[in-house]
Amino acid sequence: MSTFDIPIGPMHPALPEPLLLKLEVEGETVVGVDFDVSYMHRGIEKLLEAKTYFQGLPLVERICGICNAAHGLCYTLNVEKLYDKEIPARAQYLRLVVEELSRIHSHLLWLGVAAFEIGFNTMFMYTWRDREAVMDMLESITGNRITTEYSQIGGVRRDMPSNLVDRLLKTMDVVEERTKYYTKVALTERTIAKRTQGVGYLSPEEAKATCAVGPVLRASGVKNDIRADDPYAAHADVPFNVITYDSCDVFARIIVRAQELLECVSMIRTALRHLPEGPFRVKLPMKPNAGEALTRVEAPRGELFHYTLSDGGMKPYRYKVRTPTLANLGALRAMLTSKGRYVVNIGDVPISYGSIDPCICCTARVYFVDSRKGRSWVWTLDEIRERSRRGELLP
Amino acid sequence: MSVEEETFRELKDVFGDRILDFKIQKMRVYVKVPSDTYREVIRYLVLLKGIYHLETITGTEVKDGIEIMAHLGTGMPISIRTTVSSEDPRIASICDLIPGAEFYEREIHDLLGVVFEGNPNLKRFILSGDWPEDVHPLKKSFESKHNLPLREGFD
Amino acid sequence: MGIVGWARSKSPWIAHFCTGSCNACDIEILACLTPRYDIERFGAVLKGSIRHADVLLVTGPVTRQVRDRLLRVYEQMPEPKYVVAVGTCATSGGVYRGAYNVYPGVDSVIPVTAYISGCPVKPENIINGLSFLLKKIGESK
Amino acid sequence: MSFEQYVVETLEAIVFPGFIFIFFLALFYEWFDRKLYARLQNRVGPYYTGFHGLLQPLADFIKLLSKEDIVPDGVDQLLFTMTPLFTLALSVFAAFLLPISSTQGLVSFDGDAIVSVIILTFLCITVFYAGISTYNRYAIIGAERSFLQLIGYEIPLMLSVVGVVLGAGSLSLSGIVASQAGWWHIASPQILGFIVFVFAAQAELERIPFDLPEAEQEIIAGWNIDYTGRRLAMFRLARNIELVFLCGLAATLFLGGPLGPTVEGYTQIFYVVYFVVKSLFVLAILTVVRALFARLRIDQVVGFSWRYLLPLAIFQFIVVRLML
Repeated sequence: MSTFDIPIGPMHPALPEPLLLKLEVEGETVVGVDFDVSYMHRGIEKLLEAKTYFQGLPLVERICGICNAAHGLCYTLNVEKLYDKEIPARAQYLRLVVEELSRIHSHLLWLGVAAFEIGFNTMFMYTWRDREAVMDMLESITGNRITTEYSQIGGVRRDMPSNLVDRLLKTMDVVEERTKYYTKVALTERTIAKRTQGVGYLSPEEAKATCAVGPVLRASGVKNDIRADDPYAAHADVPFNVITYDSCDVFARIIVRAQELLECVSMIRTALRHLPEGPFRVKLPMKPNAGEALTRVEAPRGELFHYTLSDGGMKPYRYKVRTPTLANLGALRAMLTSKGRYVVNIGDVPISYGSIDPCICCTARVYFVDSRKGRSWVWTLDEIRERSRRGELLP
Repeated sequence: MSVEEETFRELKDVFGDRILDFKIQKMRVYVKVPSDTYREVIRYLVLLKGIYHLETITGTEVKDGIEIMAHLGTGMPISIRTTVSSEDPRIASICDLIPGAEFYEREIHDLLGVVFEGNPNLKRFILSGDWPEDVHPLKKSFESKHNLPLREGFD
Repeated sequence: MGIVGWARSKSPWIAHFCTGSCNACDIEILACLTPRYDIERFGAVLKGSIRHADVLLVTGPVTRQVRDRLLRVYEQMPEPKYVVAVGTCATSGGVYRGAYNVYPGVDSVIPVTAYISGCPVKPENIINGLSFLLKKIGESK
Repeated sequence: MSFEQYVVETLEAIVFPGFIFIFFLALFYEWFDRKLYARLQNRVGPYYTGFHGLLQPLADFIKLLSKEDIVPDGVDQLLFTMTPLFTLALSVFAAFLLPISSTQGLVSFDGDAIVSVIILTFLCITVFYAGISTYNRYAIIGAERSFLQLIGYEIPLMLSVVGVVLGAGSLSLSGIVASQAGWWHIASPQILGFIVFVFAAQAELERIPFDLPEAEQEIIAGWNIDYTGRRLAMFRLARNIELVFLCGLAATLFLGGPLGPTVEGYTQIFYVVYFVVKSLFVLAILTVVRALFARLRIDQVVGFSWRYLLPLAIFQFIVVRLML
């Protein structure tokens, strides 16, 4: 049997979040998975050590293009802990509003790309058209559609005038109504349900063991949300309920993300109603005092972790960032290994891979090792997706 | 006695003087232990206290070696730090206690060269395929300016 | 201009290639397809296979590992081919310039026809850059 | 045959209801399809080439002709060069069968209804050979898929056509058109056959619910992944002409082809107008179907055809049989 190798680069019409998975296969079922994320490594932590704290913010915002408000917020909260100065309440509220807005845009984007992935182009067009309303609001509030850099060290960059507040409330009504429509479509549309139920199963115990985070964990029935457990910014005083769903599969993740959108809308409304007066920014010196700080923020994809060690200088001695998708890799592995009754067909790999909404690196190839026959071959993700359709998976 | 002091008090009773020093911030507990009891403390926290979530493992090159810090817990993270000599950086892996730790350990192995004994596959995780084995970018000695010669284009 | 120049400038088929970018520019390129910006008005269609494409949109600084693939993709494209470096990262390495693992921009690996800067590049910029490129394609024949 | 009749016949074959007319009709249909699809998705669609993007398909065609023609090595030379020609020739021949400017097509003989369906199967075979010849992993998968899909929709397509032939009592398209003078087939229980025909046409043309051989997200471009330049232009033109043919065939079988109330002197013009309007109506249905559904998996496609299309076609066949 000749090895079956496809040297195809990371080209993909849809938005690929490529990741080299090495699957161990026994015949049809997948028994082991390994990952290679080396394609995306840009050496950000090394760069951060060469920049001062204030210069580091633009770089941190560009770690992930979709959930950058979360990265910026986590970075500023982290550095402010070194100063231990009081940050005005208005700034905390405005940070919360922009963070929730970027969560809405990220979840809407994911709904569109998931539909695009299964060939449902019309839903992709509709969700992304409605997302434009949110992008306009982000642009008018922060000045840029995506890399907003709205939260600065010491507060926020701009104040939010009252006319923007009214426009934002109007946009929220539109988003709420459209999200209800999309949730109804996701629930009733037979083809979506047919392609996602029972696929990518992750039991609550496994989710906990592999330290999964965010919607993936909450879709397995585990109630864990940093905004509730360890509230930051203004989350302590803006009530919201943590959405969980217990069917532990790709379908549950769709529902969790759709209903989280509604939570974001209600949070933004309450935050805007109680927006406190006062300054929106405090001037902080260039050099923070020595020490270390650790902050966690609930990014759209899960719990984001920043840690810094400062020796009193302008530049951080060490800055560690752990993105949520890296944590979900373990969960993806648990999803893809078949255990006893729950058998993972190679065909389920692409759908469950898409369901953790990965956002890291560049090669969608899967490296097969058939432990029994000692053969190995490489297929791209699209190849598996297609072969799974055809039901014939072994060369 | 806030929650932080309480948890630290429990750790202190169990491990006594093996806890070298500690630091308590709002909702945060840092505990420094020698490298051989690092795994014991984590096993105690995971098995007896039922803490299942490992945030991440941070590796930093400090004056007297490489400091490994594991952050555990969901609501209030407890950080267990230990230092390892930089000539022969070896430490016990915690993969069997928490399966999720494998990627973090492999990342530190790539970037700082720390060997985690017991990690199931301590292969290359984050650096690119043709990166030389012994060069670890996060070490202070590694200057990011004169980095490895990038192959020139249009060859 | 000629009939061939007119045809080439009126139907630029696009292929998109992400070489280590932070995905902000990628989703802005995808946003161009959606109803509000809709580059299909110019006849631009996002093609999957690189053989069908005329314009290659490259986003992101070329990381060390992805460099060979970018070269291979460039060689597979049929002539006349145009490469557009989308975003500041593709133009000059952007925020990641000087990192130990990143090439400073796409033109250090393959010849680039047009640069669209911006971090992330707004859909309006992409359409603006595209229209300049189309004018250039039309006249070049 | 006298000389000028010979000239008229060649002119008819080349210009009027022949190749040139079919060529521009095919481009118009592609424009109509893209525009309606974009409109359904709240988009504008091609706009700046010609009036409202009318010349967009022409621009695509000419651009593709002027592109470099890559023949990847390790490709089966014969098949790689011949399949585009076969596909184009087949679809043009099929288009000649349609009664456009008169109640009978350019090429009209007894039994051409069955021949038209056989040509559809040949087109599927050329797609298979196009995919196989490039030895590209994705192209091979695309080719296998087109065959698997063929198994699914082939029998229902045949049955729906046979139902119409039974209803009209004649094997030739002109006979079928004549039988619909008073009463279009769509009004009778033949409408079940129309529904089956529409879905089978969508599968034959490999469009969204059944576009597995060219699924962009899954196998990047399916069987035509390695074709560039002239070959790709020919494939796309053949695909468009096939679109004209299938819509025309649906119009002829179920909607009475070129028939309709006509003014005395200009019957031919009215024939053409009715034919185009009716086939555009069928095209609109195909585009709406394309915009509404997500892509089915291959096992679902075959399942759908055997579980729904086939019983419907058989039921329609029985009903027509009883009505005779």
